[in-house]
Amino acid sequence: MIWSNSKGSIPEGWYELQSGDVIRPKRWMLSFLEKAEASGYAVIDPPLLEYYSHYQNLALFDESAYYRLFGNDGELLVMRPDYTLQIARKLADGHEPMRVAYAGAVYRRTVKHSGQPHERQQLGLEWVDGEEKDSHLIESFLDMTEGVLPKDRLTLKIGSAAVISLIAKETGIQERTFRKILALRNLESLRELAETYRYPLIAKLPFLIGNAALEELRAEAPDSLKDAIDEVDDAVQHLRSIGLEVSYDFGQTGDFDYYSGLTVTGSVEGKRVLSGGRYDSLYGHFGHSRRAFGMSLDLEQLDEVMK
Amino acid sequence: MIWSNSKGSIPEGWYELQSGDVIRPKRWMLSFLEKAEASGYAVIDPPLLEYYSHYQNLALFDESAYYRLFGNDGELLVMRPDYTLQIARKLADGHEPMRVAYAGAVYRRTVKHSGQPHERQQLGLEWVDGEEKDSHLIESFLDMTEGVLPKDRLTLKIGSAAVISLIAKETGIQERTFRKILALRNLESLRELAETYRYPLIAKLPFLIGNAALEELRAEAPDSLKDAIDEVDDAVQHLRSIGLEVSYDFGQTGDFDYYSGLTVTGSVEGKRVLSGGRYDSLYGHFGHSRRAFGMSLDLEQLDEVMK
Amino acid sequence: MIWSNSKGSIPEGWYELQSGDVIRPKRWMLSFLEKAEASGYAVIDPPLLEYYSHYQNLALFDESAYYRLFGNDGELLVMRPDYTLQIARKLADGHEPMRVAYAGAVYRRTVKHSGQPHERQQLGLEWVDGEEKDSHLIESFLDMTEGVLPKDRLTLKIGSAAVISLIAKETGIQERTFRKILALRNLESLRELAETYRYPLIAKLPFLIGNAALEELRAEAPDSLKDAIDEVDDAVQHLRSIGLEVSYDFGQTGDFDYYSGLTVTGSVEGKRVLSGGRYDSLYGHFGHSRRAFGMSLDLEQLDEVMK
Amino acid sequence: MIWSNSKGSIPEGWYELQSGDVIRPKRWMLSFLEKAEASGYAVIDPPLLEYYSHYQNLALFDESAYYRLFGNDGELLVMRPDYTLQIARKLADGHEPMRVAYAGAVYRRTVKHSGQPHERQQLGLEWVDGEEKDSHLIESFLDMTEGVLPKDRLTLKIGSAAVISLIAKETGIQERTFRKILALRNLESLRELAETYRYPLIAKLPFLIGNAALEELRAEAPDSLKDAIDEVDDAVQHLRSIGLEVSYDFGQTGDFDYYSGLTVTGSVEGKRVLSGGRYDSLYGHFGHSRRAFGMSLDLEQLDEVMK
Amino acid sequence: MKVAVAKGRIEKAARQFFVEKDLPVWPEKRGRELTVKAGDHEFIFVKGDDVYKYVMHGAADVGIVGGDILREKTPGVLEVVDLPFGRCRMAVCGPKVRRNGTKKLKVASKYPNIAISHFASKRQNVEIIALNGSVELAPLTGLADCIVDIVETGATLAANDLEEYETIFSINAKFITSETALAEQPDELKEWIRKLSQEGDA
Amino acid sequence: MKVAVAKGRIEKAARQFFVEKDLPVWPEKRGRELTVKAGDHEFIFVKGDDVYKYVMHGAADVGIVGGDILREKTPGVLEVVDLPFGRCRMAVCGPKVRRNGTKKLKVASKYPNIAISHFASKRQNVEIIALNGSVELAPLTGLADCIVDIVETGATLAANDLEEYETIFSINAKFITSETALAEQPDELKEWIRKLSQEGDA
Amino acid sequence: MKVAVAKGRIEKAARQFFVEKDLPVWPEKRGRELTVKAGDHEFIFVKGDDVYKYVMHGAADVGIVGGDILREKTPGVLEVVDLPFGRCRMAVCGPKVRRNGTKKLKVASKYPNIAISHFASKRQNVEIIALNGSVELAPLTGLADCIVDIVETGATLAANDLEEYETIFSINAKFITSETALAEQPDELKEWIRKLSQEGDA
Amino acid sequence: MKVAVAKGRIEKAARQFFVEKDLPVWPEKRGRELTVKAGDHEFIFVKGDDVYKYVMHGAADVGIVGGDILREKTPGVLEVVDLPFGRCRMAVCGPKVRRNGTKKLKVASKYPNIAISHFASKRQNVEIIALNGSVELAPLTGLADCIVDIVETGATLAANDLEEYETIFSINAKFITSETALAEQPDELKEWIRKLSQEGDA
Repeated sequence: MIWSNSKGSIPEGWYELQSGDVIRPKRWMLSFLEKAEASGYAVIDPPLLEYYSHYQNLALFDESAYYRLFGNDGELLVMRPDYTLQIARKLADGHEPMRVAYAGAVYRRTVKHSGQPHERQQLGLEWVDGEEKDSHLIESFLDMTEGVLPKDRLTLKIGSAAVISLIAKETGIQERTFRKILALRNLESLRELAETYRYPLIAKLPFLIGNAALEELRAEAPDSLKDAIDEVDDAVQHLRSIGLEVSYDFGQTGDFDYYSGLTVTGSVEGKRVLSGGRYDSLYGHFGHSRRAFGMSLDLEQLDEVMK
Repeated sequence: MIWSNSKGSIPEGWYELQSGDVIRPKRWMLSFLEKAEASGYAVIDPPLLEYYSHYQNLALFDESAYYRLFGNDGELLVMRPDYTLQIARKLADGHEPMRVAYAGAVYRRTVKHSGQPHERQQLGLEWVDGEEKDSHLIESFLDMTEGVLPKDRLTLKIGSAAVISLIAKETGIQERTFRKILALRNLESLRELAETYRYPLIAKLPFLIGNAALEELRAEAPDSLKDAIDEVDDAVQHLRSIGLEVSYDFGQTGDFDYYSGLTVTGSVEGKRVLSGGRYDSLYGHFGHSRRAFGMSLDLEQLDEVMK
Repeated sequence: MIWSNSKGSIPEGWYELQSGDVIRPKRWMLSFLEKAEASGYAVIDPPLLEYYSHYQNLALFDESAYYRLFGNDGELLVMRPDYTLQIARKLADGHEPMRVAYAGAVYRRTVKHSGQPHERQQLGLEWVDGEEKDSHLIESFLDMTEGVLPKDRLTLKIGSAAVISLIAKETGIQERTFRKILALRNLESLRELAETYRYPLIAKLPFLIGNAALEELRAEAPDSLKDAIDEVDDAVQHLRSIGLEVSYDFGQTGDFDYYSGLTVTGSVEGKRVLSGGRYDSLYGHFGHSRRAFGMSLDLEQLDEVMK
Repeated sequence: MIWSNSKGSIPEGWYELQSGDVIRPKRWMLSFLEKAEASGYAVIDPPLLEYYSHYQNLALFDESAYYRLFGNDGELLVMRPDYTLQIARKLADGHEPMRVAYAGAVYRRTVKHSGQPHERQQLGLEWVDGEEKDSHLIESFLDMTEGVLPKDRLTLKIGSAAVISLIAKETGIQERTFRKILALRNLESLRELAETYRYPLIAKLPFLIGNAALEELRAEAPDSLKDAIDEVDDAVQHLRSIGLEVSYDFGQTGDFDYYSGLTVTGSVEGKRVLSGGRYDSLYGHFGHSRRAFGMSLDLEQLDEVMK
Repeated sequence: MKVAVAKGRIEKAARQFFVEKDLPVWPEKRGRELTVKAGDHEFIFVKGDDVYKYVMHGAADVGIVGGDILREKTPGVLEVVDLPFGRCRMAVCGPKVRRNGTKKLKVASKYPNIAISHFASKRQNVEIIALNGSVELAPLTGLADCIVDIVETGATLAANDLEEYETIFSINAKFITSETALAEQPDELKEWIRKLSQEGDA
Repeated sequence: MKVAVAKGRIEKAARQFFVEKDLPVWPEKRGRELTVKAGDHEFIFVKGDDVYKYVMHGAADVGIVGGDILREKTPGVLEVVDLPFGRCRMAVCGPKVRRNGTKKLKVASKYPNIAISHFASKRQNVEIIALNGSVELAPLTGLADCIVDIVETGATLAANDLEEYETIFSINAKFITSETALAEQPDELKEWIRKLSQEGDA
Repeated sequence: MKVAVAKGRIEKAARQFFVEKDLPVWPEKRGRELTVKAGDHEFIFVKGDDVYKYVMHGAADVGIVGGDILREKTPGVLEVVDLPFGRCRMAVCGPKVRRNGTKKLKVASKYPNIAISHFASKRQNVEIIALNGSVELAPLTGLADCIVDIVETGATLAANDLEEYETIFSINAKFITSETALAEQPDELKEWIRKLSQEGDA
Repeated sequence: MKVAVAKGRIEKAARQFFVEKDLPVWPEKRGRELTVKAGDHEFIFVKGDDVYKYVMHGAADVGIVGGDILREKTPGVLEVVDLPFGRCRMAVCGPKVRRNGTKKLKVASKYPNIAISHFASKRQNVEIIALNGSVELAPLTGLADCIVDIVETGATLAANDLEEYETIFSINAKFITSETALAEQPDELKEWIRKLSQEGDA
């Protein structure tokens, strides 16, 4: 209950950066934004503060994670918790396909004394209503982040929120609950679900990981999942064909509940630096539905492996 | 009392920037920081949030201008209102001379419906406990901001918080009050002070502006002000010698009450883009006193004249 | 933007009460609570602060009216905006019929410089799942407030949220919207609705006021409204039979959207001191649905007419 | 970091009271206020919310104990932490002697999971600039609280902030620090002070408790403390003469740093229900200095012993 | 009945309409006095912005005021009758030669809430500068790029070389009252409302 | 030089004073146009409340405005010269028969900040009702117990059976400018200020 | 593989279970050292409360910890396998003679979040006193009216004249890991999980 | 008198000291029971972290507890006597080979408040990871760069190849009580304090 407010102190979870630690991410961001703009992406910098009412019913984070404050008229504001949401808010009314680039920081309160920062630097791309295949968007992302993200040290894992979603629909399990359990990869609970709903695949899902996973899944999956599985297969084939190290993870749910199709995570030496996926349902929350795919880079994590 | 929280809205005073408006300031900041680091400045990025208790008794801004919020333990935090304060907090314990560069945004609430932004991009330098003359520091600042700030379109005005301070001391007028009245350049009040304290110079001070101002001041000033006036003279001579357009403004108080010596403002086409000065008293508030001089560039204003 | 924080000042909308103004409402509250307890009511004092998340989607007040603050873990709290909500939160899980009495203050921000207080003293009763008729509950309320509210100077107006609700259902007009328009008693908009939905009664509803209103309504209403109208008729008959001055107001929507049956307002010399009604739908928001009827007295208003 | 916001939950440290627990304190308050008003006390009910700026530099509580929130213009407000402060704010400009009575709740955040309530019911009296002796004021307080506080079960302890203050002045120890150490009654630190400042009495002070304490103190105290000691002696004599159980406690510092003379605490069966004292220095903070003496009853504690 | 009337344009049209509808009126040339008695009735002439405040606080029973003000302030009074005068529209207006492609559009207005809400719905970045009058000067003097204001005939715009970019909504005068007034004199109020809202004559 | 002038009372007195001081002026009968050119100078006629906004945003270089508005809004412009006209005082006024002993005094005002600050300094409970004009009506109609307003001759008060309870401070018109204007045309500004502040002629 | 193991009760049962499942183990008598190497594997023995922190920060790849702690802290690690040991239940316990009808029930617990959430769901007023150990003392010494704690055999309760009032949920040990570990050594992890979750042998 | 005693190290030293000072004690081998009666006195053996809670809530009259805990928690109990045992120091410790020049120093500790406050006073960026035990493991396993912990003999450090970087402050056991206890039994308490604080024997 007592905090340190001696003359020199800084709130917990915040830092005073110096020299290279300041300049390096700024260089990455600028290089990325310049390349993206030159390639036809709209560079957008949404405001640091937003109306919290836009986000309060999305339940993407635990309520305690938001940095909330009050505006001039007592309205509840929130420090940018995430870029994807802001861009969806902005573009939800639009009708033209859009390709957007952004770079900056997001803010989330972390558990006290847990040693986790409250500010995280990111850069990312979003594609709205385009025609391109997801695997080509992933490729584009790697092109735009050349010089920032070392492709040769990167391992990608591809999963499918569509598979998860379809299973939920077929069984009647509430999707949000299913994702929560799957996110913990808890075998016991998933076995129980598998039995209750007589859908044995559920119990295997959390560990359908690695190169053999695709065949395992194909062997067990009903026809209804075929398209979603093929989509993953195609994406992986394409990404391998351009020389990337890629494998499967059908247990990955993605960071957000709003993913609805292919999901992708990428790590360098075990540190997860990249995440993204297709989220065709989010835009409906802000206006009318639009197809969307987004990917972002965590510069904090990247910095750790690049040093 | 009613605010607009329709799906697409943004809090008043905040903006969604695009393309060049995003990239241009980022380029300026990076170029400046890289140059400064190469020239031996310590590049520092202080945290976005600070304990408000550090600042609450400094009374630099109206209380309503601070963006305040609560920390994990209910402690009052403030979004960075100013870089100079943060750097003073950080360096107040030190003993080595320091030269510091920073670049980023500061946050202040502005009056509702007044058309003024809540976020302002800045870059700046601070010199602590160095030996260099103020005029050389101003020159250094212009060197470090080459390519950002167009020297040939810049007009500098030099004033002296020391003169103001000495007059306050000699007359016994409370310094903070004197500055406040002077900042409004209100002739009536200053005439009254001049009469009450039998110090006719006070009534002239607000409009001792322009090239003739130095001689006017010299003619009227008591000996006690001589050193402070000479200091301004020297600085102006030096700055003119390196080809800058410079004049006097003995009525300028500087943005902050903590200025204690030479003050400098710079404008391009009437827009004030640059301000700074010597503030030897601020550090005492955070620890022990140190000599300090700082200057900063307002990228918002600069952007307006450069477009 | 500038506020007065001179040594002696108090936030706008707040007051420093003295002598009788302090004691009088305390006497009323105590007398009421003692009588209620003696008559078998459960006296409840819910906490001053509540989780805002309980109320945020009820949309009972404009968001700017809530006095919100943060709890120990950053969770959003609200100063009691209303007693009925708190009691519903508490009792929503129960199964036994309950009769509850409360007395204290509610807090709502009002528009700046509008001359309206932020704190209001109230006392009230709530009946949950009982068998008694609404008119008998109104009678009970007047018994419990004897010595506080002068029955002989009171004029009651009875309306029916059920009528409003049924019309909405029959026509397919969204109920919340219908209530909002009706609450403004705007003839033009209601005429438009009446035409669009071919339901002429809608245009008359806002001014079905006074003793003749019942017959007017009966003449025009479809059979589907008969029960709701009879209920109002019965209630008025009963209340008149015990000597009260009562009339009709079918245009009154009640202060809250959650009213679902009979509504009642009471005034003394034009000041509305009493309001209440049946709200069978509110409890569902907090747990399972329960029948409920509540009434409350505004001690601020009452004090004005009693002095 | 995760809190319980299930439908029925209440913020920690807050309670839902019922029947007698609601009515009993209301009865005590009303009875006290009516008696006080009849006896010529001004009954005052200050606002629940105050400008925090009035209190921020008083440092009476740890900053984390204040329930702070924002007003309509972003100004920092605080839920009433204490009545004495509010009454001092109100009366600091006055010149007439005043006798004031109040009753209501004060709000302070307590340490999480420490089982302590955030709201406490109180009633109290303040005397400003009167002529009466402190011991007679204590007697008056017991008269006004007759029927609430059982005099025959009460044990009073009398101390002297004047003694503490005089020792600080004589030795040159910073008074605030001295009080803090004394409040912990830490023998080691006090012995160190006693040695450093060659003032052996300091080491005895924390345990100059009980009936023999007065003589012990007299034996060791320098003449400069005589008046302060006599004042305590007189007060105790008077209170004993009217049949009260009273003893000495020269180690008690009182709850607040602003006490400047006689201090009094009272307990029933070990529970401290009463506290108060003379605080002639507080009013200066809000305007001009005035003599003042105040006492209050903690209804929470009283309720525990009366049940 | 105490009637608060918005001075100026609305007042004139209201008088004529009241005459038509056979409702009590004030003298055609009312001089400088701000309150006029007419039989049992009293007319109070105040600024448009203040009409609803008199009604809200019970200092007037009913009021006649432009819908623009009710829309800007949403005070929660009863907006019972839409009157067939005071007709105009809320619009975005600006110089015929539009200033193009800027970071933030500067908008001056007497209606900041309406302006904010309009541009928010279009997801456009704007700086709002609230003014109290002569808003049409703002674009001419460079204070703003465009304005949000009421447009009646368009003559003022034309006189200042401005044009209407976009209509936001249309406006007319409104007859307002309060629940209190309705409780105190329901019958008289109903009679007034009946006369005011008769469609035949309008 | 672009000069923003508060329309009405201040405008008239200012013209006469400018003539005396040999400063550029606008035609005596300026018609309905809101901007007038006079040589190199341009005069912009706006509401008193808006003058400082034009100066603050650089749409005018200097302004002439009542001190009451600067005191209410504290906008931070340079208040360089106190002008010897526009003289009046801020005062608490009310009915000759005062309403006594109430819980909360109701105060109507066009100057809510000044009113709040005044009563706060007296530690008095007040309800502030902000109005936009004709404040003297408030006590007559029961909207408020008293008002805080500017009083010039007292004629308006007398006409409404009101009296001045207490003077808060006195007021005159002010010549304002901005740091930007001072940076751009220091010499011309200094010349104007010299003329305006010459004590001899005033 | 780096394995963080909760010291004490869980550690013992885990060793035996690992032996059964043919997984690498640490020596039966491990002495006082807190880390033990076994082939390529390293075991780290820490307080139950800390196990998830080692896993979360990547200082361990996997962990074995009681479900009570995961439920109290909800740290977001992967709770992959429910282990058939460390079985107990979270319960409300107290003196056989219950203290009746008080304003606020005082509850002592090492699990304040669980306790708050439990009583909130019952809409009961409680004062939570967080303790770090020997919670069963709280009711005996008058510190609390009852406790929320884990109950295994009930022996401790019996020894202290306490009884179980109500079971909140049942608990077992869990095998946890992180997404990072899963990314780095998926095959080995999958093999461990396979062995640990084989139902046949349990 | 009810006495709360911190189990373990403190308990042993306290017993011996009480014997010396001729104060009542508990049996040398107290078995597993957590409360022991000795004449009129009762001893309650609880975790160090909990001692002050028993005293604060009145479940014990006095307590014996390490100063480290009081410093971390600042609970506001009366810290009446500094006892001549339980001596150790709070220190920053870490691997002999220090990890150099990183953005943020990772610090593990059972005393997060002390750690934060220490590094704040040095204006150093740190990430605090709160642990519940075996803190010395943190640097060995890579969970943290260094630790803030109590150091008694230094043996644990040595055993883990750690060294003390910096002493923060020194610590001893404390005899604590509450104002309530002081009000209820001042004489007995004063007698205990007298005995405990006699300097002669220590």
